[in-house]
Amino acid sequence: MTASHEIENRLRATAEKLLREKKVDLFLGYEKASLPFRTTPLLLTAAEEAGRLVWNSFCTVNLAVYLPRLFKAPADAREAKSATPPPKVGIVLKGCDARSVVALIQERQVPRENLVLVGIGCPGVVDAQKAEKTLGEHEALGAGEDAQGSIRAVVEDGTEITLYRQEVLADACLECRSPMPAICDLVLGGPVEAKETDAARRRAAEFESKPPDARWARFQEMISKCIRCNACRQACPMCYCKECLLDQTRPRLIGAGTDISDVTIYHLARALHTAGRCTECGACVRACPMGIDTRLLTRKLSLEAEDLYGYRAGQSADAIPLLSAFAMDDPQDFLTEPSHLPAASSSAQEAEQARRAK
Amino acid sequence: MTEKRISHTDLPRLLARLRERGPVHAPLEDETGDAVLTELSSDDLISLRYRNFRLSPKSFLLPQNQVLFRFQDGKEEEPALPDREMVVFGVRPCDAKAMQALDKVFLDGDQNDPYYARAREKTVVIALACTRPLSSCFCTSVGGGPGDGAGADVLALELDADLLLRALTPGGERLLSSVRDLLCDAAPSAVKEAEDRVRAAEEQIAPVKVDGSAQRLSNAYDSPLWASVSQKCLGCGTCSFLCPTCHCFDITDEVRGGTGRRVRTWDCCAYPLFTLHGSGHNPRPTPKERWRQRIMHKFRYAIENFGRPFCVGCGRCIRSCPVGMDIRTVLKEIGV
Amino acid sequence: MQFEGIMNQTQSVQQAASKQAWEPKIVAFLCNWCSYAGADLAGVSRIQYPCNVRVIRVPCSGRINPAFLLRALQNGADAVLVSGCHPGDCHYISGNLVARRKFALLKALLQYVGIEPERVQFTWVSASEGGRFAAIIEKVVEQVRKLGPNGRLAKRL
Amino acid sequence: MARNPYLPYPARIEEVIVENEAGDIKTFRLVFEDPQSAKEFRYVPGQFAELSLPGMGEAPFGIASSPTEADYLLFSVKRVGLFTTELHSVEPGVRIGIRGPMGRPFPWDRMAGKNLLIIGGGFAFTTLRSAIKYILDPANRSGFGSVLVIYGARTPGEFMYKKELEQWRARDDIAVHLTVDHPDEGWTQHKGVVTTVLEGLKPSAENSLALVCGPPVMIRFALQSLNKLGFADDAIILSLEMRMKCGIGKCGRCNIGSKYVCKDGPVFTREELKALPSEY
Repeated sequence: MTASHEIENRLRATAEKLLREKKVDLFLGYEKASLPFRTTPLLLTAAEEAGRLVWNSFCTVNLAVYLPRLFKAPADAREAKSATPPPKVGIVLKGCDARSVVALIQERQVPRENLVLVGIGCPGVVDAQKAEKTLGEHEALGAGEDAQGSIRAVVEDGTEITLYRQEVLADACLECRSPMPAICDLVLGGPVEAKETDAARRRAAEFESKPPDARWARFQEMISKCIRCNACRQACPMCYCKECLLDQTRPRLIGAGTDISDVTIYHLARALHTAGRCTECGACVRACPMGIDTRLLTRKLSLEAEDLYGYRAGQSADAIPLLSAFAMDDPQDFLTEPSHLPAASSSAQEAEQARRAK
Repeated sequence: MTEKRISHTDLPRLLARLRERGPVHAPLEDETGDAVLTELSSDDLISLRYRNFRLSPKSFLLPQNQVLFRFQDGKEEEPALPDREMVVFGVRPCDAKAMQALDKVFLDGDQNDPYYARAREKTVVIALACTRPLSSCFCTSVGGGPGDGAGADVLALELDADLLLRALTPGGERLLSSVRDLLCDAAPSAVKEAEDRVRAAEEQIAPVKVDGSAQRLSNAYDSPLWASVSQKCLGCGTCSFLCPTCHCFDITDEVRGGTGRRVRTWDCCAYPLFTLHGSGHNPRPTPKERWRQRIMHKFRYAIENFGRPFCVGCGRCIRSCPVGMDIRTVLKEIGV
Repeated sequence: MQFEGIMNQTQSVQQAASKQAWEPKIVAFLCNWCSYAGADLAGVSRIQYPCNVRVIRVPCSGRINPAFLLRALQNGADAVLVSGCHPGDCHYISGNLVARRKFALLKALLQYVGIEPERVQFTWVSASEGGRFAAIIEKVVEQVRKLGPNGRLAKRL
Repeated sequence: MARNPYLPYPARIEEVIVENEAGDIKTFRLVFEDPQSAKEFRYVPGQFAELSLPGMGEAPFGIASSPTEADYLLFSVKRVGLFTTELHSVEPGVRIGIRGPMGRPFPWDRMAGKNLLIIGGGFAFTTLRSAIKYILDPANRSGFGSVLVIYGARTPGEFMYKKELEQWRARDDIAVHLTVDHPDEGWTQHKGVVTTVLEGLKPSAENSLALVCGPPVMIRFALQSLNKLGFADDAIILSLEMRMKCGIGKCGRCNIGSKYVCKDGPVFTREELKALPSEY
């Protein structure tokens, strides 16, 4: 693993060069945020400001979320007339972020030829909420990481507290199987290997081992905290719909408030809409101001996609998206079959069944 | 004004007594260790270790979902409004201050809002002064402070072994006198110590320049900076929904067959649908205009209308922004 | 407009609900070309089956957005049934095959969070299978009757 | 205790009149179910109200009738969105909720004794009808100077209130000029945009106020012409359209600058609008 400050230096030099040589109009990276354990996205256009870029374990935002809006097709002819040509964009990508870019390319939301993808092997990012919880009653006033990757926090009285990395990494990172970007134009730093590969499966199995009533109770308890702020949706690179099904008013699909039934449908429908598209970056979880583990649902769907169809989102830009494709022999043992033979069987029906038997 | 004193060990008795009058909401830790204002039942142990709650207590006055009335066989039926007094214990001064701001909107208009008015009338707010502000706090720059009780009925100040209680409104006086057998007078030295603690807290809070924001923002309306500061905004409503002063709402009908309800629900100016006309026209079509509206509303329009910013410096929007945006930085960049 | 039509129909199912003894309400989304014709055949052949099903005709099972089914359940349906053409018979070549993946995932997810799997059911019924349609409805109604009313996803207004 | 401002007055749709050839503008004549409501609902031309159908929500509409028409309310509604589509589908006899009256009306105290120039375009003529009806009432007419109305529409079939326009044209205490973009056979009046008519007629700005309601493009050009004719910004009165919910200045939706269109408007002078952000 290459130390993060070394990668940071290379990142700044790379961005500076790309901007200076006009290979890109815009470079998407991270800069220091005002609070510890966080960074904030930086949309860089001036080469001389490349020094603002940072790379560390707090670079949590999945920057791919900004791509669809940069390449949004004009809404109408009038807009098309005044539209500027699509920009060339450089972007920093972790393994999961790169999968999002792949999925966006698959879904024709971003043109590959306009992108310069700067990949970084990712050793996982810190979940700020977890880190803050770990400090208990203290508040960090500053945070950083040492060469071993441990997270150091400076609290009110100036004491430095070391946080065990595994304890503060985002859940999605603990479950990550592909920390290396699957697609990129250049890689900064050395390769990173995934530690555990079945963590997600174990977590899903653990939940699944509970009886249905307990699962339902847990699910309801968790989402009862939801305030419908839409942060999970807005932070997701795959939620780029011009008008979200859950927002539409003609007709209104679900109520606007936090009635538990509406919240339930919100989360189920949102998860289903990311099925086969979710690249498991965990942006939704980290965006949630209420600490809801939205990946409870998306994790399961990703596993189903893999088990049923051998499909993992964001693996190949040439692949047909999971739900746009099919195979004749896709499993269908979930279908309802009659428990007895049809009561009145006509000759046409027999012929039909005979045809089917062949 | 005299301060009353009660020991931390007697606090449960006081809360139990208050529960005889009506529901009492106080900070309880949930399974994740977060303090949440929860309705107390007999044996709950309250926690005073929190700095503030994730959600602002505005929902006691302006619930996220409020049934305005019900439809029954084509006729409207008004819901029964609460008639029992409720106590909310442990509200931080910033959030109490925010209630005072909300009063300006819902009580000082030409038409009072009957739902808000009743909730406000029936809610006794006991604020708890801060001794350990967070680095994202900036209440002192927007007219508040860690020991400011404005908006609350009673202010509680923490000492090692005791809690000092100061009634700020007639409602607060009534509340304290209903439990006066549990209280004793606080010694002047105790009051001084509590005030020193608040002062120490005040000194920890870094100032943000907000004075004169209305004037400066009126000059900055056409600034190109709005486009750049709004660039990374995702357009979620986290900041608004957590904000103790944000109060915009939507009204929708939920009906099945002939019965249902008209509900008002929180809404947010960051959403494109907020201003979208039926015709398709949108007066605030991009994040640039919507961000500007948010800042302008809080730091200019509110000052012009109500003489105060609609921001109490609680810092929730800073802590919870999914992309780490900081309203203090934005104000600075825009030249406030 | 199609969508609005579906929603209005779903709501009229609601209105039809009475407050008497509970009877399962099943909303069936049937594809226009096979299953709807199959249901029609069951009717003209005078095959008896329980009257707990309300049919919504859709152009193709591929038209079904999982959100329609959630919406029906939220509005008080005790179960939903989607039926399309048998694989290979789709009027649009592969609408039912694409849909099959969505349905598998929806069913798995609902089961995962603790919804009874019988609340959402999928099947294929061809235009000539009136008997099969009736038998499926019988089975679904019987299962849902055993489960009782849909208490989990229904919204209480 | 004051009435709950969120609770609509129950009313019934007595009559539905299709106003235009395209059929997408209808006028609804409403009568309160309870005479007490009619007494409480006291309005002045220029104000609006929220109409609601149970389950379909609410939407704001300018009141097209005049308080001088005592027994009913008129609302002219163009079919554009969810609520208006639903409203267009209802038949007379249906129960409808009305909340209001809301907003600041036309400045009647300032209009007293003045010559009035009324410029309208297309569907936005509703509250102008209310104003004209009010002015022409025998009890009120002498309180105003001359009244000049210029009303433009795309085609002759698109004018609203056609019968009344004819009646007004026959009177000598009001001048009504109609103009269309696309005349049909038999059209004898003006052709072209309202500004052409306006600049041709050259009404004096002296002791005059202009009421302007119409689509944004028309307003933009009308304002230029009025400028040329010497109308001061505070002599030009406009009415804004904005998305609204509560109608009483709480919900924040119609907020423009430090104003709320629902309670500080919808009627503004041009001078007042110039001081606001152009977010409308």
